[in-house]
Amino acid sequence: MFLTVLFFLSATLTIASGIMVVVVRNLMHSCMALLGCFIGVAGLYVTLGANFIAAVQFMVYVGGVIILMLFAIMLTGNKPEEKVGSFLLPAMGNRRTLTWGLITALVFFLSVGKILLGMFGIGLGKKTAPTDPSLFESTVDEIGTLLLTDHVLAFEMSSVLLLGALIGAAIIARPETSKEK
Amino acid sequence: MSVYSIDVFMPVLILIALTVGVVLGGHFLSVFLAPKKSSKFQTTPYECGELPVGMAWSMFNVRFYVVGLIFIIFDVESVLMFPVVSVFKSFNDMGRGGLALIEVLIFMLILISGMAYCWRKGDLDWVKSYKRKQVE
Amino acid sequence: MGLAPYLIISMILFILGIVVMMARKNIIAILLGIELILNASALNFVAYSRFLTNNIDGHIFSLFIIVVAAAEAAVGLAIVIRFFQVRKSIHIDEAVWLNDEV
Amino acid sequence: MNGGLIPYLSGFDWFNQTIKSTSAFLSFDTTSLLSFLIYAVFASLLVFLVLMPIGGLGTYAERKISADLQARIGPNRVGPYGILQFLADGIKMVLKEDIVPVGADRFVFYLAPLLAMVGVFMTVAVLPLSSGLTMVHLDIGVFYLLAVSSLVGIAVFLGGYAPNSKWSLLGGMRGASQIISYEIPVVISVLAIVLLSGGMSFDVLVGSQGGLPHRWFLFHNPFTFLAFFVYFVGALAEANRAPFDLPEAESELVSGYHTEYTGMRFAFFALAEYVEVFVLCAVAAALFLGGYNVPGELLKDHPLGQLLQLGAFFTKTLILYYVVIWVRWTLPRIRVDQLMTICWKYLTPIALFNLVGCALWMYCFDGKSIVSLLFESGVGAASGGH
Repeated sequence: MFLTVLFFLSATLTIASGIMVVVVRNLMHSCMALLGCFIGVAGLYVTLGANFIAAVQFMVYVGGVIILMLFAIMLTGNKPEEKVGSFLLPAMGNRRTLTWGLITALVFFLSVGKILLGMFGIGLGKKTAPTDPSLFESTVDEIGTLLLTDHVLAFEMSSVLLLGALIGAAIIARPETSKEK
Repeated sequence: MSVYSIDVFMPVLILIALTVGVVLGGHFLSVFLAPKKSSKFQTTPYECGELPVGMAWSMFNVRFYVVGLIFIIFDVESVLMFPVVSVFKSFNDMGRGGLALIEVLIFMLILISGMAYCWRKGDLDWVKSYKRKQVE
Repeated sequence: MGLAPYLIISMILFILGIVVMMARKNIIAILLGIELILNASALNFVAYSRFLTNNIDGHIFSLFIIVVAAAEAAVGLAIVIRFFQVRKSIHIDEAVWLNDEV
Repeated sequence: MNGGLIPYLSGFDWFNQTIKSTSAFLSFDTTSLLSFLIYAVFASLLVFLVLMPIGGLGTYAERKISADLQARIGPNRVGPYGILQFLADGIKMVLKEDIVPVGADRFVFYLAPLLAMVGVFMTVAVLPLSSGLTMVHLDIGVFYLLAVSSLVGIAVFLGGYAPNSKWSLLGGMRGASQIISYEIPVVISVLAIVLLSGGMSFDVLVGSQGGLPHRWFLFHNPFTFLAFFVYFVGALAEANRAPFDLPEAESELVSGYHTEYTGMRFAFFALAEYVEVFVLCAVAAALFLGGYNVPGELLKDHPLGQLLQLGAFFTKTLILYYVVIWVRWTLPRIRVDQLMTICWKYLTPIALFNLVGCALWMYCFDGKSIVSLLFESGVGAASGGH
């Protein structure tokens, strides 16, 4: 029961704020809609029994969205994007980009929809979901164990990736030093 | 591994609803009780009695951004450490503590070397940008 | 809840991300679109892990997706700052230096 | 996820009887429904009878203690010793006009106090008041708490951004960079404790300590001793308390991010801030000072034991709360560059060092505390001497 309620709340939040991200013109409001979307996805993770991933999602993206907002307001001065043409959705850029966006979306929608329909055809009856859908197993310890055993390479490599990202971001963002020698 | 019911997340939802209720209730009260006689000067943003010039939303110094970027990386690193660290004890109890220790140390070493790099290059300094020429 | 609702939500998110990426002209907005897409895929992994398998490798996968998304955001935003310092704008159409015709 | 309110109650016969009889009466399993009702009642009690008075009394305590420290009297008119001052303040807040500045981003302006309140109040779901009266012991307990409370950072930034005022924006920018920066040492200090206790649930974290100081994590080893201070300084900064109150520095930024907020909205920001201080103190008490453990585990299985545990918890937390206020009225505010230097060049390296140290300690000494090691070596020396 609670599972269903949580699922519908999260799904509504996710999709509604996802649409807001697309539709809203003000970049700050877009960022806030993105935050809502991420919180909704965190709720969906909870309904999937992945509460650790949900908390990670919350923690990383709340921080990330603060940074995005900082950039959004500072680099754009919060001017809405210039309006081109007269479209229903004001944030949609110009006619060409809107067309391409819609075509891509349509192609993707059709192909994925086809796959999904195929999955309904073969039936998802083979799923191994537990008998009581509102019972979950705690996953934190298992994630930790897997990170230290099976996925240890990925774990260590991710730290190398983050090192690269840290150094790269620091170098790129650093203001150029005056060439005094 | 312990099994739990999804019901354990009920309090979270209840607290959100309750807080939203409290905030809306407070507003509701103040709508009824508070005076409404706003004037033009009352609603200008506070700027020590002067009329504000221009919008407040404008550029800031770049150091705010660099701190932000470093924060994102460190946030993710510490988040990745959580599950590993919380099984460290059980690994130790199983006699595989050495393995876990080495893996955690390698991970932290890479993290610390990134931090040392930023420190050495002055990205963690706050006032250094006085000495730097802003690029046109 | 079966698998299908999650897949549909994830698909919708993915499409919204693509539309944001294709249609908007602001580099930061494009980054928002990329985040949406990465989130959609992470959601898929967790959903499959819950309904189609008995292990939780999917959780690990989405953990790493979140890590990669954060790294990508950091580097992307650094590029945005640099771009802004040079061009005084974050409009994607300004990024045409490699184009002969300009 | 063992422990928490519902598992605790299901240890009593009357609770199980109620579930059985209502299930029979309504002809479906009412466990969920009943737990919903119990959680709802408990959450309301917690919010209205604990958090709000604590927020209100926090302002009173702040003024009274500052008056003490400065040899003044402080509020003494409303009620005995002025203790009802916070009610008077609350009523005044309700009666104040609600001003939205022109040119403000209205939607964000309305949303920011709400986010601050939600971010803080969501944390009490896992706050370990006592072994039975905690709402729920999530298996990601302390991580959940840290994740949720990072919403306050967004609220501060949005509160600074929304009114389109320069003072506010300066405060909001400072607040955002301060809160996110200090999250790193706080999280890493918490990691050290998670490593030693082997779980993120408050159940495990508190349960692996004892009632007497020698079994607290504070005195577990030298690294945790340092980690406590790193955590505490970081927590002060996260809650924007002096000496780290740069986002709301009165003398330079008027009032920082809530300059333009009036009436109820301002009250919500203030309430969120005081409750956040309480929550952070509670986490410090739970992680480092033994939490709700009562010395000697008195009355452990008796319902009255819960009251003792509540007493232990609130004593430790309120002492830390007092220290926070004391620090505010003792130390001068630091500069922004000092703030960042303290965070990135002192606290974060120390916290990382602590984490490595705790991992090594865990590996070398099997996670035994320094007291028990000394005791063992003492016993060993004594027996070796004979």
